[in-house]
Amino acid sequence: METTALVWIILFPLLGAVGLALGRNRLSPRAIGLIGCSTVGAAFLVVLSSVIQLRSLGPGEALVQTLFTWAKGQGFGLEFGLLGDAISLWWLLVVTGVGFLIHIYAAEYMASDPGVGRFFAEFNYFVFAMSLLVLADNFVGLLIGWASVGLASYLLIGFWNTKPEAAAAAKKAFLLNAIGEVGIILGLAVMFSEFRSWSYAEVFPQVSQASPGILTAIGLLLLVGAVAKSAQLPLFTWLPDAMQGPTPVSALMHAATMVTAGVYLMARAFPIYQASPAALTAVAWVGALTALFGAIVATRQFDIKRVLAYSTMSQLGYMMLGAGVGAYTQSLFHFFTHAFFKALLFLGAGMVAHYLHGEQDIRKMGGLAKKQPFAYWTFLIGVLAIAGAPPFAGFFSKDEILGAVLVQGHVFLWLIGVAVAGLTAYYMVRLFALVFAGDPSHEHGEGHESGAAMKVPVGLLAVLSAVSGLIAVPGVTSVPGNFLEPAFELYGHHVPHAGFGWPVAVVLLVAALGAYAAVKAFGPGGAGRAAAIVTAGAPPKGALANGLYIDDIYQKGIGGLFVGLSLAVGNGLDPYVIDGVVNGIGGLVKRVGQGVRQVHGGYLRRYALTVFAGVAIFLIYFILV
Amino acid sequence: METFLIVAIKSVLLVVILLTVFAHFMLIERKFLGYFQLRLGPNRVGPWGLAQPIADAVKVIIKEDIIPHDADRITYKLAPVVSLFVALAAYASIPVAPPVEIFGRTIELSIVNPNAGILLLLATTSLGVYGITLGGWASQSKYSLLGALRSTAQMISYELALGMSVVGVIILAGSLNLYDIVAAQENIWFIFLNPIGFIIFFISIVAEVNRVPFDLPEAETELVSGYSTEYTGIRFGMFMMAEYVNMLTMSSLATLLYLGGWNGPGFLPPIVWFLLKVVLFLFVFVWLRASLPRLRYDRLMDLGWKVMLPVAIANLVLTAVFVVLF
Amino acid sequence: MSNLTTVDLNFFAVAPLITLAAAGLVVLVLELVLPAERSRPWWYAAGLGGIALALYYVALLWSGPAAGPAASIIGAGLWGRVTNGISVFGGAYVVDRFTLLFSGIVLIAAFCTVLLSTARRDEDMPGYVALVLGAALGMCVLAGAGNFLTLFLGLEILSLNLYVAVAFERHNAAAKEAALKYLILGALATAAMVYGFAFLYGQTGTMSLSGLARGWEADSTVLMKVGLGLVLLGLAFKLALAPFHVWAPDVYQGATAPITAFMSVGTKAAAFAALVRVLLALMPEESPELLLPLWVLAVASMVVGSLSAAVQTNVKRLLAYSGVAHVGYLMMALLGMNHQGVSAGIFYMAAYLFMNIGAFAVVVSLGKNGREGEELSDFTGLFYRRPGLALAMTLFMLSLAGMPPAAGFQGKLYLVFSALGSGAGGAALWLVGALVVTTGISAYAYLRVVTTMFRRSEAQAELADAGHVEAAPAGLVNAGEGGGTGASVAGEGPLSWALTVVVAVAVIGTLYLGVAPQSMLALTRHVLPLP
Amino acid sequence: MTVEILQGYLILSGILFAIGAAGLLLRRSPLVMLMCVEIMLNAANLAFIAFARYWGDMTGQIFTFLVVTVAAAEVAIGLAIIVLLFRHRDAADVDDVNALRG
Amino acid sequence: MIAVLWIAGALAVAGALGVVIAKTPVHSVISLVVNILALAALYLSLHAEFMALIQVIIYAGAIMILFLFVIALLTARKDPVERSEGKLEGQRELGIVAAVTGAILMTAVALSAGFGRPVAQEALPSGFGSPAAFGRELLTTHILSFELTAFVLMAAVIGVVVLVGQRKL
Repeated sequence: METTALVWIILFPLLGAVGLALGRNRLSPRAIGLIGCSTVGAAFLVVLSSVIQLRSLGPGEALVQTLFTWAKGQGFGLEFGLLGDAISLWWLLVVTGVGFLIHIYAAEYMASDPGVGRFFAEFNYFVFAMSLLVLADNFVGLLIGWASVGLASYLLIGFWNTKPEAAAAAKKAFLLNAIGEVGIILGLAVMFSEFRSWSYAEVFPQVSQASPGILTAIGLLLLVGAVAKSAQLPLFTWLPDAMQGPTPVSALMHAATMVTAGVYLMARAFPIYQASPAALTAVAWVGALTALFGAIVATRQFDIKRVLAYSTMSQLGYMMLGAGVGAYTQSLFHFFTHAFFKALLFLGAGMVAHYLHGEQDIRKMGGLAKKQPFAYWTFLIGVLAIAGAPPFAGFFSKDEILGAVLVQGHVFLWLIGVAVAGLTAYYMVRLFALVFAGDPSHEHGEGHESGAAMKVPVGLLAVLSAVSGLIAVPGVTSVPGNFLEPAFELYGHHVPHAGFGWPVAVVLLVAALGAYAAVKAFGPGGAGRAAAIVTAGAPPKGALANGLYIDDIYQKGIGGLFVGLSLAVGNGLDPYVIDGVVNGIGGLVKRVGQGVRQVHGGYLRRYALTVFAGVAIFLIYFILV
Repeated sequence: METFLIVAIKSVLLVVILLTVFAHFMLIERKFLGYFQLRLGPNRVGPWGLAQPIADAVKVIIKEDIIPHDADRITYKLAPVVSLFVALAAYASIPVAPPVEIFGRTIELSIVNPNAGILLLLATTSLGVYGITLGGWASQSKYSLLGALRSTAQMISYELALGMSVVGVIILAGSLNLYDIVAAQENIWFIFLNPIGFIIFFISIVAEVNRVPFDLPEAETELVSGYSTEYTGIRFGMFMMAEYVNMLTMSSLATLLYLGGWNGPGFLPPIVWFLLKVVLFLFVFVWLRASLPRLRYDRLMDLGWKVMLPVAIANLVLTAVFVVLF
Repeated sequence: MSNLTTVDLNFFAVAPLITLAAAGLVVLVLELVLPAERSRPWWYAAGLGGIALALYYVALLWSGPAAGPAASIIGAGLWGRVTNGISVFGGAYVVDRFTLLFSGIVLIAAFCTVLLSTARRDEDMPGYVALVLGAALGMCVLAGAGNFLTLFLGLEILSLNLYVAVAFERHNAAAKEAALKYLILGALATAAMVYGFAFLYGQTGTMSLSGLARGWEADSTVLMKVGLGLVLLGLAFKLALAPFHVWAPDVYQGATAPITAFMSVGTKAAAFAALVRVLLALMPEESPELLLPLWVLAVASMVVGSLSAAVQTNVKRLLAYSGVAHVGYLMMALLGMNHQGVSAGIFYMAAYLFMNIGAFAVVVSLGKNGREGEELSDFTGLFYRRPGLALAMTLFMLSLAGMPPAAGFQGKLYLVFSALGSGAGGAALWLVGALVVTTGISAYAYLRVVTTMFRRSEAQAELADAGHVEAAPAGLVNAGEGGGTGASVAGEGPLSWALTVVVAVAVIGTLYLGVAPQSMLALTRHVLPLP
Repeated sequence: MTVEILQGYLILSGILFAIGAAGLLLRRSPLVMLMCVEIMLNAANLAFIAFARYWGDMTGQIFTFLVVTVAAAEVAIGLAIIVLLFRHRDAADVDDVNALRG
Repeated sequence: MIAVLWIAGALAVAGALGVVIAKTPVHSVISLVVNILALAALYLSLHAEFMALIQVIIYAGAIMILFLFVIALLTARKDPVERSEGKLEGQRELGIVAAVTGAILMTAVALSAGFGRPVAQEALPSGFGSPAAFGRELLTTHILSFELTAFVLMAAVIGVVVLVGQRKL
């Protein structure tokens, strides 16, 4: 159905971003917060009304809005429009809804920061970009949104731009995401050469006629993008570093919404994946391994936000796993609940850090239960939700995914999923115990309690984390299923479902074991707790605590490889070897660039030789052809 | 083969004649200068000094040949040869009279007669600068170098005006061939049709051959005789020869282009008419030398670029319009 | 006289060229006749007026007879509407919409260049203006060349003028060095290209582009191939395609920014136009392998350009390398030699015109104390000194990086479209792949400039710190927005109106092409007789 | 003109071109480099004139004329630039002129 | 024709080699003049009468004199540049290899070329290569090119005045 409302979901945040960027120096922090929140709130209202409108339509119908013709020439044409179907509106509910809550939280959290105007401009810009990504009715629009959220992420991670670590983290995020974008663009290139279009409505119906090889290629290339954006193996290293940004940024982008864009892409392009078993399997395995990896690494982290970052990675792995077995509804449902409880956890962590004047090392915390009762209770709900304790939200969504995995016959993947569930309970309880239980071990003196603007969103999120799972109790309610599945059935895909059964009990049992182990070790008087507190403040040791050194491998190993290559190519590179390896892929690009630079040594005769050699090679080629 | 033989004979003859004429022209010049200055000129060697050229030649040949220590030896030796060779070669394309019949053969009184005679002449004379520049540079002396640079600049500058004025003649005659040009003047000489062109042409050739008032390159009082300062003996003599041969060439060319060549009333044979006109030009050269002071160098360049060249171009345009209209 | 009638002397068709030449002479004469201290505005006025008039004639030729009083003044009835193209002067010059489009691009670039140069204080600026006009003339000639003679002369007119323009700041060692390198290497390329013409002529006996194709019918076509190869690389040199780009970074850095801007846009546009014409004339029907080297050059340019740009600290040099990469992208337009590609190429050139001129305008405007603001450090904290300029620069950088909503993004999009639609299969995918990868790499280079502008310089940071000592949330060190205090660091006066105009034009152009590309695309449709 | 003779001219022209290129690569005096460029242009001219003779077509010669004109202009500008370079150092060695690089 | 090709060709090559080998720029100039005159002879043998003369007048008479002038102006003594070792390692070797490769390639092209028309020749048009024919061609068919050379020269004039003049136009 043609509508004119959808565009406002994009326009409201955009107007906010532009207005705030222009007025950031003139407006008071209060006004800035108000504007920033109200635009997102307005967008949320439009989303809500659109959802209601969509529900009134028949199955398979969607809201569409044609905006303009973008490119038109011989052999190609691109109408740019918006598509408000179940998948995108589902996503937008979270983006604008949770986004709205986090905006409110940020209005207080950032109020004293001199850059608050810039912050909200960028924050609004992010919502705009994410909405664009989700609402576009073609892959190019999606890509534009994709790149724009990348830019927003870059800006916000590096928000405190005088901190070198923040700048480095921002750069790393940008570059790793650039790899992902390369994958997507290549995928789109292949797609265009096969289907002559990038519009969803034109590509998907043609999928059945395309060759599986092409589809696999497209699927794998898109997966590269998803892997980078959703911090899956092996392109995850930016996500833990991204926690250098302000906490609301971590909560909104690097937990609740932006990082799930990869899952969105999988869900959006599901006809392609369903037609290519190989690509689908790849998605499932990437997801499962990432879930396992993230969970294992999270057990040894001491920075509160890094624990949550790895946990996010792990949970995103679940979603990818779900998508990889075709259980899109469950995957999207998990995205839904995860947004609530992970945002909750991050905001809670932010309250704790706020209280402790920026301390983020959990070994220096402890005993906060009494000092911050509000944070304590809400965080507890978050922990229970993510750990999968019934009847909290995570229990239902996670079990639905695992159930679907088993139904599809992937026993091994299921076992991994179960193990991850146990580990999740373990590290979350460990975190909770170290932060809130026991005696106050920190020497920060009296902190300051958060205000209402921070507490209200956190409270709301806690409530949502607690109850949102109830909308999809197997056999009782099935809101996500009813809402989403027509969109998937449109192209003939039937989402597998599993009811309650023995597998759920297994999962619960494993999770309980994990939680128990954590309580035992890190509860008041636990051995692990004591050992941890002794090392407080020291940099983490060991392979797990350092993310299996994968980041280092990237920086030193691949960087080193290129140093070797450059040495072979040019001979002026010794200083660079001695200087050592600089920084990640940025350094890599730089180093290769320096190597190429040797060609431009400023010697005219060398230039002439280069040109002449080019001429000679040209001549030989043209003589031989 | 026969053609080759004829050309060879003509070449030898030409060289001999030119060198003889050169020698005696020098004598005459000195005599005339003497009379202009109310003195006698050379009169000791032979009757009226007529054997003076021979004495000079002997002197020049037996004089010590000095090569400066720092000089670039090869170039130093090459320069006067180039000068003389070019000067002699330039005359190759100049006809002195209409073709004559000898032994039943029509023989042209020029060594070569290409269609583009004037162009060949200009091409050859344009090489004359090399001798001067190379000689000045190779001597590794500042007087030589300055003289050579001045000379080069001067010759290049005036070559432009010269070329432009010649184009006027070419337009009038409709041919680049010197015989055709002379033939075109049977009724009226181009000096009357194109007087401005002639004036430019004449001034230019005076400058081209580095004669007073444009003898800046040699300027004894300023540059100790310029590019040839370090040269002695036969090498110096070659430069001198080249200069005087060039004067002959230019006078002949002026005759051919503007004074109707060998055209003249029938009571004298064509070649005599031609020689008379050439001698007239040579006399003017001497006359100028006796009467005019030297120009300042910057004035000379100004004259070349700011007066001669624009006037030459204007003259060219006028001539072209004239030809098109009438 | 009667012979002349055998050649089509259509002077109206070359009115833009005549106008440029006349304007150049007028500028030079004005310098002679006006008193020195008062003539300065007039030089510029004459130069700008000439270019504007030439642009007007281009538009007139495009749209056909105009109506109204203005038309009767310039005798519009004599003007034919150039839809299918006419060749004049015995086929030496082709005036079709393709020529007119590229002339337009070149003239706009020249206009902006002269405007940018008004800030200069040398006394012999008339020479400078005349050089720009001359180079523009050469570029327009090149764009419409119908035979080798015109092509060669166009190329040389533009090159010679630019050699001098590069060396114009004659007391600047860098300028002299740049000019020497440009001249020697340019002459080398010219010699090779002339040789290529000789071979093509040897095989076909004609110099006219339209007659060349017959050479392929001979038994042995080695001369054709080698000739084509040499001509291609001569143009590749002017386009600065790797590895024939070696001169570009040094020359771009050494020349003054306005000239660099003109060179990078104008030369490339003209050489690209010539390349299209040569390929159109010479493309053998069924031998795509002859063009393989071109794709290799394109990929090499993308890689070398973007990698080298990433490590530059001199913005002019960075833009030079970026130009190398962009020419690599531009080559994608030629994959299929069809309407779509040519249209995408022209669009890309137009986009490049605005974003590149804009970027150089910012470099010019940051100049002080006789040197240009070309070092990355000159951009530090620009946002807090001149927010408008910084935002404009951000737009240009994003556009060069190919990000929406700027023109560069649309340009790349159409190039990808045309490459994928060319039917060139593997080559297309390789080129698209290289485009994507190198776009990612070069984005790093451009964003470095952007982040530098948004980072405070130390002086600014101190001021900001003094004003804000309160603890930041989460205790993080921070020096975010300084409210009003940071702005006081700005020490420069307002931009001159000329620079403002150029930056504004560039911003508008970049945004317009990015947001509403349709109008430009419509202009570029079917400008050449192509499949 | 037979094809063999034409080929002779072409080979001669090719050799001259290569010698010019060699000079450009080997010599460090900008003056000599400029001369080497002239050799290359002349080599191309020879090929053109040979082809013009072969085809009996004047266009090749016209092109040569243009090349000579352009070469003259190029030399004038080149020498001006070299004079500028020399003004600040005794000898201009192109290997020393490498402030612009990277 | 063959004799001219061999003799003038040998002279031309010798001249060109001399330019490259000579230690002093002036000697290079002299060698180049030899090369140019030899080329003029070759042009004559190819019935390019006008071009041969133009070659001498413009190249030998103007361009090379200009070179000589500048050399005399700049390096009164022998050019010191070529006495020192170059800074570029391997440039000499690579340069020679490149040039030899180039020569071989060009020869290969010439030998393997098939020309566009059969060997059987028709006679040359009368006046081929003469100034008259040249002028007619240049001022009719190629009038645009002729006009455009004006701008080439104008660029040179402006250039020289701007670069080395008195900074006044």
